[in-house]
Amino acid sequence: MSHFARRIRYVVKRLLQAIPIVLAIVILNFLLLQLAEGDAVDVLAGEAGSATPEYMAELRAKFGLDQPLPVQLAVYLKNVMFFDLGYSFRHEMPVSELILDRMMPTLLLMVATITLAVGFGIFLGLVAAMGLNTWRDTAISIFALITYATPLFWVGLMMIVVFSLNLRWFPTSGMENFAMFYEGWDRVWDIAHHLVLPTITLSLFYLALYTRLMRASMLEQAGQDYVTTARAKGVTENRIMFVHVLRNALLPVVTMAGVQVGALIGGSVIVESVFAWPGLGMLAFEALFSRDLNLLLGIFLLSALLVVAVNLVVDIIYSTLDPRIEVS
Amino acid sequence: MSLRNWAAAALCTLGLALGAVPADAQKAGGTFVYLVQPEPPSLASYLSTSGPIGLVAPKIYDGLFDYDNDLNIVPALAESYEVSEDGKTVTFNLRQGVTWHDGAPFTSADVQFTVMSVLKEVHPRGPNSFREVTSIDTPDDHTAVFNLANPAPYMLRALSAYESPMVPKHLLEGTDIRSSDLATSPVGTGAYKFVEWKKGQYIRLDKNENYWKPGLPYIERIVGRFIPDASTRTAAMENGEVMYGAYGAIPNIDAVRLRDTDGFSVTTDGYSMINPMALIEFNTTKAPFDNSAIRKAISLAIDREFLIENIWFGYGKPATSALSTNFAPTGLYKAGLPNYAAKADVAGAIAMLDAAGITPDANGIRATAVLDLIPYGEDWRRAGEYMKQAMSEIGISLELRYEDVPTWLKRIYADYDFEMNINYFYQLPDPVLGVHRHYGTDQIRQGTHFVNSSRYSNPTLDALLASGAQEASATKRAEIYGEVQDILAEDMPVVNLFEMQFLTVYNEKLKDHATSALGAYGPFDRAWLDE
Amino acid sequence: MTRLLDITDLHIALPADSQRPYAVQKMELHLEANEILCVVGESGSGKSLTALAVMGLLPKPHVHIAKGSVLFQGEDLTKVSDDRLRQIRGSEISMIFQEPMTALNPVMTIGTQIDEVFRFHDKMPGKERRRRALELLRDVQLPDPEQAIKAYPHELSGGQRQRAMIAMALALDPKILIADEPTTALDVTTQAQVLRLIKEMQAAHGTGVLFITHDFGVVADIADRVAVMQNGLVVETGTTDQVLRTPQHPYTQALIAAVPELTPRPSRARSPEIVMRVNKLEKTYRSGGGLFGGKGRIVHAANDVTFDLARGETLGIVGESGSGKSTVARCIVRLNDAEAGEILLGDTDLRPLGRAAMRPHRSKIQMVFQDPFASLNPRTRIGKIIAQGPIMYGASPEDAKKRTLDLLDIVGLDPRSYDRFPHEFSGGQRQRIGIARALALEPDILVADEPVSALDVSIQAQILNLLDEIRDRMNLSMIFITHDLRVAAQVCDRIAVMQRGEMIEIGPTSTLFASPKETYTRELLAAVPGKDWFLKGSSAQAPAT
Amino acid sequence: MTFWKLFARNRGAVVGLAILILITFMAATAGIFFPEDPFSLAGQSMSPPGENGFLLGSDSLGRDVAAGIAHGAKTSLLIGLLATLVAVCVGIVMGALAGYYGGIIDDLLMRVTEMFQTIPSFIFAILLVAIMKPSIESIVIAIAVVSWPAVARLVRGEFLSLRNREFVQACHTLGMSDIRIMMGEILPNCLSPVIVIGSLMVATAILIESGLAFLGLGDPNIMSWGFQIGAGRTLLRSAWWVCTFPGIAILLTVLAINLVGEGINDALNPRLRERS
Repeated sequence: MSHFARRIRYVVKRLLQAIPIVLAIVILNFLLLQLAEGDAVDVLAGEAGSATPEYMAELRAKFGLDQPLPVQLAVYLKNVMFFDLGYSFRHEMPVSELILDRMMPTLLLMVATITLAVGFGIFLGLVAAMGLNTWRDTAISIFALITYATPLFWVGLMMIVVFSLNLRWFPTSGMENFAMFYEGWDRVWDIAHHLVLPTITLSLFYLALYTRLMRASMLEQAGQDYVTTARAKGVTENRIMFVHVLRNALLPVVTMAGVQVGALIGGSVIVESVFAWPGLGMLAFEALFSRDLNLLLGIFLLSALLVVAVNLVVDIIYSTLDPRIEVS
Repeated sequence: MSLRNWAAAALCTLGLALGAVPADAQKAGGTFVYLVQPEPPSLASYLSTSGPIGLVAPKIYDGLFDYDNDLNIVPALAESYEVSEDGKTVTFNLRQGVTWHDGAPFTSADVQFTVMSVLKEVHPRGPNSFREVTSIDTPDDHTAVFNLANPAPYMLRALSAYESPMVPKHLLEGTDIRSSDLATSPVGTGAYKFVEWKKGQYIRLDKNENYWKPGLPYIERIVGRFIPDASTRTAAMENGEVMYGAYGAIPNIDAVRLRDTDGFSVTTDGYSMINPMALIEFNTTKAPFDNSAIRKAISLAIDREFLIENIWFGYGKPATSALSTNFAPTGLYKAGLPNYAAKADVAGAIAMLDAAGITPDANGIRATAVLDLIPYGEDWRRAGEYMKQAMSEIGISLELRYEDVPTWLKRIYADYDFEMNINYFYQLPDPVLGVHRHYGTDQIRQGTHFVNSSRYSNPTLDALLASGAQEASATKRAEIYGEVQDILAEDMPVVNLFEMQFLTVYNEKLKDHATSALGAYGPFDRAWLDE
Repeated sequence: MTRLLDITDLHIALPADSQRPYAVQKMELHLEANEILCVVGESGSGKSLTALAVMGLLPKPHVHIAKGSVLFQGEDLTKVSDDRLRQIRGSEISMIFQEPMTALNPVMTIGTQIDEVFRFHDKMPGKERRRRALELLRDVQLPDPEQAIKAYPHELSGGQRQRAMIAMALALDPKILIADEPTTALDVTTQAQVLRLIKEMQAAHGTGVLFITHDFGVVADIADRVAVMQNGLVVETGTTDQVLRTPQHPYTQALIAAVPELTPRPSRARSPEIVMRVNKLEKTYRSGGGLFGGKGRIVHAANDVTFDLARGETLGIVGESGSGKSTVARCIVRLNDAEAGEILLGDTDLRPLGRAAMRPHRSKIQMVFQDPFASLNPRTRIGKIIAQGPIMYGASPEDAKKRTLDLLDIVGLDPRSYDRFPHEFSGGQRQRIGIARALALEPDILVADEPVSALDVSIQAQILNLLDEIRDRMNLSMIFITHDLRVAAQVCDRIAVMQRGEMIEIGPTSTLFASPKETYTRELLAAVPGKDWFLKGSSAQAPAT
Repeated sequence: MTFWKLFARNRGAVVGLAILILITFMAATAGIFFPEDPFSLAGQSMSPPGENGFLLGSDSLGRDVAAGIAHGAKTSLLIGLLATLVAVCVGIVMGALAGYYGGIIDDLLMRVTEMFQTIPSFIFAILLVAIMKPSIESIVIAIAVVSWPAVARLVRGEFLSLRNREFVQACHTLGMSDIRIMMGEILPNCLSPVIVIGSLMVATAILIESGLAFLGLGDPNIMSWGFQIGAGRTLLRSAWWVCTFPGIAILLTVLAINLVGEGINDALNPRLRERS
């Protein structure tokens, strides 16, 4: 079997393996949400101001909320099998449309954050490890710890106060300038401009993790036998650090980045809220409080798939970084 | 003043309003970005009175009337109206040449359909506002005749674009009105046309070039933005990214700060149709709150000024009756009632409790209860925390409960599983519309939100409310409601806390936005940007 | 003429909180071109640090040269700049290590790693470098150099990796090759090949080799001169013949005496009582596969293994790594479940027994493990480690304690050990504790899985003696798993040879040694390091006991 | 070298421990220094620090921020510790069973663990608190539910490597029961990484609590730092002290716990890899 075919087979296998997990997540959350008091109709009626019990019963029938629980679940699962995520009770739109709409901003924020956190974390970890126990090392450690320990929303609000209000470098919130509705490259630039503050805020939290991981990993790898071998060969210290050690030290960082993706979708609720970033986290948050069952389940389902996909990508990256790992 | 005369006076005002020509200073064009908080579930203002819908929909739909800041009727889709001698027939003369955004003409059939098939059927308050309407005749395309079972003077206050939007018959007839696409892509006759709704980000409306008011609107485009975090909303306002925020979009504390900042202003205008009142509901069917003495004692022990000063930062008026002082001009409000303390009267409250035999136990506790907090913002949590402290002064030990919206709604209005609940109600321009629902026995409707969840029932009061609703004479009405207020002050089924004053914070570049009694729920057709 | 390498008065300082101030003290050593100098010593003697000191690779700042000089062709390596040191390393002096798996960068191809040596010392075009690398790989007799150059370390076998390491070390034809226990991690047949390779390469290039080892067999095979180290001091130097035949220093004498003989022990009469019969034992391992996976690779770890064990005898099972010898041992003590066959203890077949059914039989078969550091729970006191077995089988705590103290005495440990933790003991002592634990349940059969291979040679002899003694005293039968034929010769009455899961030959030790039937057995015997020397030397040297 | 000596070599860890002791002391003595209910309306509202007798100022209702921080320390530490304890216990059980038995049990338990790791954790915590209604218990449970998978994975890994250690096999040959081997032999040997990850989890739990409170999901009856921040966040621009001081309290605590965790890490196992 060719290398490529093996990869494909591996990907398919992993996706198949993910199915039970994703289904279990859906069922678990479905059941959990049944424990919650009130339903989407309560919220809609409450918001509308006033509604008769008859009207509410009618709405429940329309949403299928009057069916017995197992039937509701079975219907939902059946629909999911056919890639139909159902209708959002609240938004009166297909769930898939709503989610896809929010997918781009979420991915944008996620990728930017991971890139920044991992990239900068690797850099800082490297600098710290190379200057072990010097002031640089200490300064980086303290910086990393403080960024981790400062509550996210506080950082976010301070960013807005400093960079938007005082310095006027960046807009306070949103993903685009809604007064202008730019198009083409102007729009790309505009979105990038809006992306800066939320990305920095969110990545500051994760930065600490990668910095410390990278530092520890570098130190551990620097003590390995192959480093002695390389020295014994007369290889320069720079090459030892940047070629031999770095590549091995990256492995746990890559693994961690994969693990983080799941947390990132949910972890960005606060940042999305502070910066009015139209991501999935906020959508899920609102869906939960409006008991928009279909929408919430859809988000869980999709983010689970996203995590699975990202983990797959991480595995493939990992296997190219580490020849010992066979993708099979 | 007889009804007819009153109508004539109204007609006169109509003429004046029509004659008003835009002054030269007004500039056309520009994009106006304002805060819509929270994101509305839909734009179906004919289905829901949800606040955020009100911020957007009246700019798309028109009503038969608009109202100026003194609640005078201003003609909109109806150019004039006449009320018959017996008050049972109201004839509206509709404006000619008005078209829907899709080009179809607006006719009396639309009015008939809207009121009879939509508002009376699916609107939350419509069945109440139009309950006396038995049929609508359409002798021609521009005349709509409302036939009433009884006189309904309050109906004429409920014809704004926010309260009773006129919707297109040709798009709704024959469909399931509750699941029509119109909810997310509205078509109206208003100043602005719906263009796009990006979920989680904004709603965009563009100028209606064929608007029936010549030369209006000035603004080219309106964008309603959704920003979930209050502090960020303030920052966006300061940064000039948004220019207008109403209904508490900017927290009072920040509004107070912005009020003193160059380029920003704060107004309490534009809420007279809403007339909101903060209050505490009790479960009057269960101990300890089945005893009116404890309810009155609580009312006495609350420092209403403290609440207003420290939580709402000075915006609000201590409640002095079950009716808001905003009803004073119509004579319905009665002053000087007992049991409404502006400053806490702890001694009085304790004396009242002692007299009623509600005495403290060894720990000084007279009663314990759970206080539910309305999940509509931080201010209400602060109010709850204050209540807990204030009540401990008179030996009532409170535990606070804060649940999310659906849980809370179900607990209060479906399960009646509560003891004490902080809430606020819109009293609206007439007590029949906003106050009756709180106290009437017929308003004990399990499963219906924002009605009589205290389950207070008093036949005397019911009779008074019924006659008050139909009484045409202003003086008689005032008498009836005076009695109502006396009874409520004595029984105190609900402790009214204070008359809320919502704030609108705006960038001073925005001009002429507060031309309507509806304020933020208004059409914004005459607003312009001085840039 | 200046010497190739001249070490004078070398002191290597250890960190302040170490057991002794200097790892190496007052060292005087020299190496000539075209000679192999073996530095022999037990663990902790300072031999490896000496090698690192020459390379300038001491883990500074904790460990550093305190005093003395290391002259390489007259140039003091302790004084030259880092840059100069780097120049010398890899081109003039190069080094190979014990564990080629960890000594090679796992994420770089062999080719790249060899290439680095050229790149950092010589300016030559890429093509030329590649050609040279291929040539080197051919020189070290790696099969298919074209493949090997693209391979990652994990894709090669242990011996191949070490060959690649040698290729790398010899790339620039260095004047000195330092080899730090280069064959210790290898199987005995591979070890013989690698030793031969080093010797050939050394001869061909006239290299001076500083060869560090703990194994006198290897010394005998390869060394021109020998230096013996003990606790950081060089206690004796001389030619191989001198040192091995007429050791002067008592330590050297003791060490040589402790080297196990390849001469089989005198045979004893075999008891007619058979305590255990193993019949057609089968065990396979599957790798890969899983819930959705296809079929994985299948390895026969035990294939049709049949033998019996008489009372009081010691059966050796000998083989190289992967031969299945440990699997058989573990199946017998039921740590692994065999798939087919019989394990008859008396009349009971242990193989199909479930956990509960097995329990009463557990005490009959006990095991001694290889790694004295891993086999004792670091968080449990010695007393408990030994006593918990009897207590589980119903002994009262007092009886168990008494028995434990007895056992400590039997295995030669102080009774005060009872309340101590494992880390307070040396490797040999721990192995004694392990034996005491196994004996606590008064087993009939003791399975010892490589019990001495992690120990220094002098300790090895003591433990082997102890096992012998206990077997006789308690009339135990013993299954002794080892890779080392010399050890097997010392303790085993009979020996079974395993290869790829099959027991290819079994017989009395003396018979097997004198006339091995199978080729593989002959190869194994031939590969024993120092065999020739020790066989011919055995007459001159008194037996170790 | 003793644990303490090793620990004390890390200067940051000693500083962290000192801060932590101080905070614990503050929590323990809150009732002495601030005998009043921290919710009590103690005086002039919105007093800046140092004015009107408020050391760290007062909030919009005139509550003493300093009293809130002192009393809130108790809650925040309690939530951190309890949530961690629950998570660690669940994680140990799951990880131990999976790592020890391997095979189908491992597969099954690890799928469950994976499932919990695949759900966006913060959203899940919000969901749990919303369903169970905001209270100390529900917050503790929610944090524990989203935190245990990390422990389970760690413990599983340790068990996987330890179960084939010779001392464990020796116990098998003695016929020791599985429970005893797991709890008595293996577990004590993998406690050090669990302690390290646990210490960091306490810090994370405190952060999650404050995040939940920010979103309005705190217990309204109990003073905690999260509560103070939630209550003060809209005042940030007008009365910075109301939520900044509790924020600093959180920062210091989390920082201290992390430093101590690193110190424990260094002391217990100098070469322990970072895990999560």
